[in-house]
Amino acid sequence: MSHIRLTDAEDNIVDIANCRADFPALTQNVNGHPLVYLDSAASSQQPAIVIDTIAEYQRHDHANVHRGVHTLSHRATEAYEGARDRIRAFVNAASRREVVYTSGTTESINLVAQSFCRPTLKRGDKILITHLEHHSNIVPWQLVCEQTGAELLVAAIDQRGQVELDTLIAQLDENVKMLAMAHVSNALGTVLPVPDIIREARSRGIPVLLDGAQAVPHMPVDVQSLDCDFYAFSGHKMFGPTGMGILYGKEAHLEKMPPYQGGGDMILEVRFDGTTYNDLPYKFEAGTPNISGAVGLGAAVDYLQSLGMDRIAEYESELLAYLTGQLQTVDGIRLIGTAKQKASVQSFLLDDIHPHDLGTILDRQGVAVRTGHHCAMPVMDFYGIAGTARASLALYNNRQDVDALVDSLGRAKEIFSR
Amino acid sequence: MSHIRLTDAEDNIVDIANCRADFPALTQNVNGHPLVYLDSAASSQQPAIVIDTIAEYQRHDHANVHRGVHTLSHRATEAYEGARDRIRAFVNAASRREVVYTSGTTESINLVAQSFCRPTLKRGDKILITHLEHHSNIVPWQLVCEQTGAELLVAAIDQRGQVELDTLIAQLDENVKMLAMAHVSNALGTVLPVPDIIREARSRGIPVLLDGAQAVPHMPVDVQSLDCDFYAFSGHKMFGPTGMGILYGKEAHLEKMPPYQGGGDMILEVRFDGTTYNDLPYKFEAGTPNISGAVGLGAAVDYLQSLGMDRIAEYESELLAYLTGQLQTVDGIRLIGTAKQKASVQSFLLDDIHPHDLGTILDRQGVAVRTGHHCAMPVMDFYGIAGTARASLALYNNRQDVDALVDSLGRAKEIFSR
Amino acid sequence: MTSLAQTSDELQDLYRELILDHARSPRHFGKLPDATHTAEGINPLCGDKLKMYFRIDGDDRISDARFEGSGCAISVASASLLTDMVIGLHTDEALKYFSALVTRLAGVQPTDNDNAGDDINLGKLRALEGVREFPSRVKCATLAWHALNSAIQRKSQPATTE
Amino acid sequence: MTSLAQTSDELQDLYRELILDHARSPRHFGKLPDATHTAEGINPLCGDKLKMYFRIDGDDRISDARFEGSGCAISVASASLLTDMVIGLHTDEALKYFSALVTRLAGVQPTDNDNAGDDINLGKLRALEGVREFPSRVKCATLAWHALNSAIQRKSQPATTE
Ligand SMILES: Cc1ncc(COP(=O)(O)O)c(C=O)c1O
Ligand SMILES: Cc1ncc(COP(=O)(O)O)c(C=O)c1O
Repeated sequence: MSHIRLTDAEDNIVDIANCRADFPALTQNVNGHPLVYLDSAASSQQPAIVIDTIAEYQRHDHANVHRGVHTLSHRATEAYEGARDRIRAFVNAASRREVVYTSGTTESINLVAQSFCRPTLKRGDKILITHLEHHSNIVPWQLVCEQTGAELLVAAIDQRGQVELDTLIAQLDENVKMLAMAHVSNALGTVLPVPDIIREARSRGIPVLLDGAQAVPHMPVDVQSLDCDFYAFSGHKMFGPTGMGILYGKEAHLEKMPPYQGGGDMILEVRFDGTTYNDLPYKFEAGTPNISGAVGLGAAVDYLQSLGMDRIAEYESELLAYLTGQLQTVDGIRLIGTAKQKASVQSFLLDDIHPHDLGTILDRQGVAVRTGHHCAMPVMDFYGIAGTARASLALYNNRQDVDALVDSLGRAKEIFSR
Repeated sequence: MSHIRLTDAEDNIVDIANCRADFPALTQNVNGHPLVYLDSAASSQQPAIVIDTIAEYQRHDHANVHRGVHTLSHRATEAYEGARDRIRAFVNAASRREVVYTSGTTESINLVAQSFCRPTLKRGDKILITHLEHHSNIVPWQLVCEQTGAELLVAAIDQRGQVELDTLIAQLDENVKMLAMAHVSNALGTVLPVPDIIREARSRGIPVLLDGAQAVPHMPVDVQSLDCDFYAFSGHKMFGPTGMGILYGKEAHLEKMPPYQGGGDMILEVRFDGTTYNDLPYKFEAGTPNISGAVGLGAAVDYLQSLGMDRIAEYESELLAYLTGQLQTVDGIRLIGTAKQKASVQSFLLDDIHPHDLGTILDRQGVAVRTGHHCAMPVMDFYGIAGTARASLALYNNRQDVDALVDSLGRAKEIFSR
Repeated sequence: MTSLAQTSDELQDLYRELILDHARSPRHFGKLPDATHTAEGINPLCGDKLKMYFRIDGDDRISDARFEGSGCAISVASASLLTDMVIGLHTDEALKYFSALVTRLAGVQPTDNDNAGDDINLGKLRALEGVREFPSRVKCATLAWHALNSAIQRKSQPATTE
Repeated sequence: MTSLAQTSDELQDLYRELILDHARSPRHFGKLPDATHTAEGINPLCGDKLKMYFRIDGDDRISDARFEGSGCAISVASASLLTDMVIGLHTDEALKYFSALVTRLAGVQPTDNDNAGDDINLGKLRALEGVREFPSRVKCATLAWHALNSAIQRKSQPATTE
């Protein structure tokens, strides 16, 4: 890592901004321009330390984990389980037994829908989500509702893209068997008031799953102080590998849940007349896991810890304010998602230029934004639009990135005003 | 890649053996001895080209796939989908729509159990497997039987570790809704007579899933000529990444199956009152996929194709014969798994030394074998043993590896005869 | 490395005036109440969603065409151009345009020497050629055409460009 | 890099004569019909499976111990040594051996100076110290002890070393 640790608050910005050099992908030119990567909400870039740790693991230490007595297998197991310990500490889970490796946020949520909810869900029961969820926090619940006859309820949002707290709380009746919501919205950037909501849910005995895909890369997350029942997130959005995710679950829940998939590693004993499942967290980790993915995620967590999530949050919050401010100076811009509490994301529309065309024009100038529905079609329906252009920030972005974005919007206006 | 392509048959052996230099992990010393890696059936090592392709992808081309208009997203999508095309060609699937990315063999099999079987399976129905299956081809079926009241039938094996063909065929009655079996056994090395069995199943209208985890790295596999309904395999056993697998399924089946998981990418449209699923294969690929894993598996497939699976099979078959022959010269050895048709694997016991102790002693001499039940406890029960030591071969092994193994067995005898 | 001037040229070539004109004022926009063939085109990439309507007479001639929906400039312009061009054509001829366009835009070189002939045949569709420099936009330019193909083949699933 | 001689020494240190002796002729092997406390120890790593039986009297004294099952030389020897040692001990004392052994074998250095005292207390269990050079075998050496702990705590789940 090339960044230098400085101590006083003023230098925070310098320090974090220096991180950019740690990310090889950000040093390239794209279409003849220096890459301005504003698509981290879709997937983040990796620091060299993550790329190299994975490559080194494969060059020296790889073997299958858990069941091997030879040296490489032992090294691989240590690396794989060591990463779990660091991830546990990173989100402050009470025990490593509560940290389940999955392939991503999507699988984490499906696991909870199928193993926690499906066995007991019945007609008359309800699952409550919000209107701003990512498809990955909608479709798994639609599937389990279809399978069980339960009903999917949706908590409303307002024009700024904030969940209507009173309405949501009023929806929390005894038939609600799960409240599943984003910690941070990927389309709108809204930070949900999860501590307040969880308190209300808790007082009614309703379990809460938080979709933390967009929170973990940008702010300190402490699952114990949040007091959520489940917390799902993805490696590839937090500077780690794809194909890698985490499900945090309270031990008491995980203990009671049946396994999600069957296979190697999740069993203690297999007999044709009955099988004994392994302890937590292994009960939920069937088959050879994504070992290099876990090792890479461990390296990403170390990297984030070395910078400090508090400082990252502070830096990004300042940068987001700058981004929003600068965008507002552009004639014809419409910001989508203007919640009071926001993180890392700003969606927008420009004149009547379709976001997709906007995306192409920006791309030709080296500026990478995501365009479309951002896997949140209900949000688009809410605003009556087909999609947005979305600039999303991460710790490696800086003011120059924002300036480049604003410049390239000018070019788009030029082309479309011919 | 450092190997040189030669053409005539005599040089085949030289050529394949030269591949060893392509695998960085194999050049190290372990416990003071050159590593002799005989554990590829658990997980194989990666050639430098796979490690480097993944690292280069992360350094230059990574972004989320499918929904991005910017350059990196386009590059990532091309790399990800290009890998699918090559994997399709590698196993000769009729269409890329039939090639579903999963996290591994285990998930592939669970997907079929849950999406193909579970919706229609009922009390009185049967699932037929064999006695030599890996837990990953047992437990998913136990789970779906538990969920539906169907019954799990097991086809017997004989003392050599071969499936009793006549018994199996006699078990194929109209209540059997799925025949799921290994193409090659991981514990015994048995190559099952799958063409014969599939013919019998086909004539009775019974769908067949093949667990190809141990076949694909060692022999040419053509899913169309096999005429199986599903074929499952793992990247990490074929010199590719962990967290990456394939489910091949006949398009007609996949079309009819409900999705396995819900989330991003597997949908065309999400509305709270109903969701339209995406086309094949995307319907089964919920969430951000393991992009670097797919890219790495594509590189592994290219590597294998450059050598030629026929030549690899020929080379390994000669080497397996040498291994078995040399082991038989060791006093007190008992070979487990002596089928007529075998590939890549030899399990054994030595005197009354527990396999685990044997594994430790070999490891101290740099020889990595797997010891234990190899996720095939029913096989161990069949032989009345707790486990075996298993030497498994891949294209990078050679006669010196075999000789080192045999030498180190001598040392084990010494220590245990004090 | 592309110079700034080149960048601009490519974008101007993509967003030619004809394209911007059709995108702003799409022809034959709306429902076709007596349509005999319809198909939906969905591009999950950007959420383009087009509904294509055709009236195809007994002699397989396309006597009318309309479209509805929303999409980017390229997909809307392409749909508008499509309706302009296929009205009056035999379905076989319309499908020839479909293949010629897909071949041309995907950058596949015809193996024989019909190249020039193809160019001429594309007519106004050549305005879409700018997307060749924008591989991720080829799907937009061909979406309506895939839907046309589905409609003629009477496929029930929505056409997607995936 | 370890020399060949070192390799041999380490292996001989692991498979000391006392260990091989207990592995070949385990003491107190078999069922204990009037056991008051039992526990299973399973090591998924190698398929070791031990069933431990204890008779614990009213005053929390272990008056008898037996074990059954199969496992590697290390886990069987360790179980055999365990039964030898704990018979006659108060459960608290037995648990002290358990912690001392786990601490010692996992290579954790006690923070104070009780080191020597620990050594003395381990007694015959010091024969298991060879596993310290073999981290993947620590689980084998402690399996029976984890089961003892479970039995005394009356946990219903089989003890595993994972
Ligand atoms: C025959 C067989 N089937 C299934 C599996 C499971 O594969 P994975 O662990 O990669 O999911 C394995 C390997 O462990 C195997 O050898
Ligand atoms: C808020 C939110 N939830 C869930 C997901 C799904 O994550 P993944 O695709 O990594 O499974 C994403 C990202 O795509 C997201 O932004």
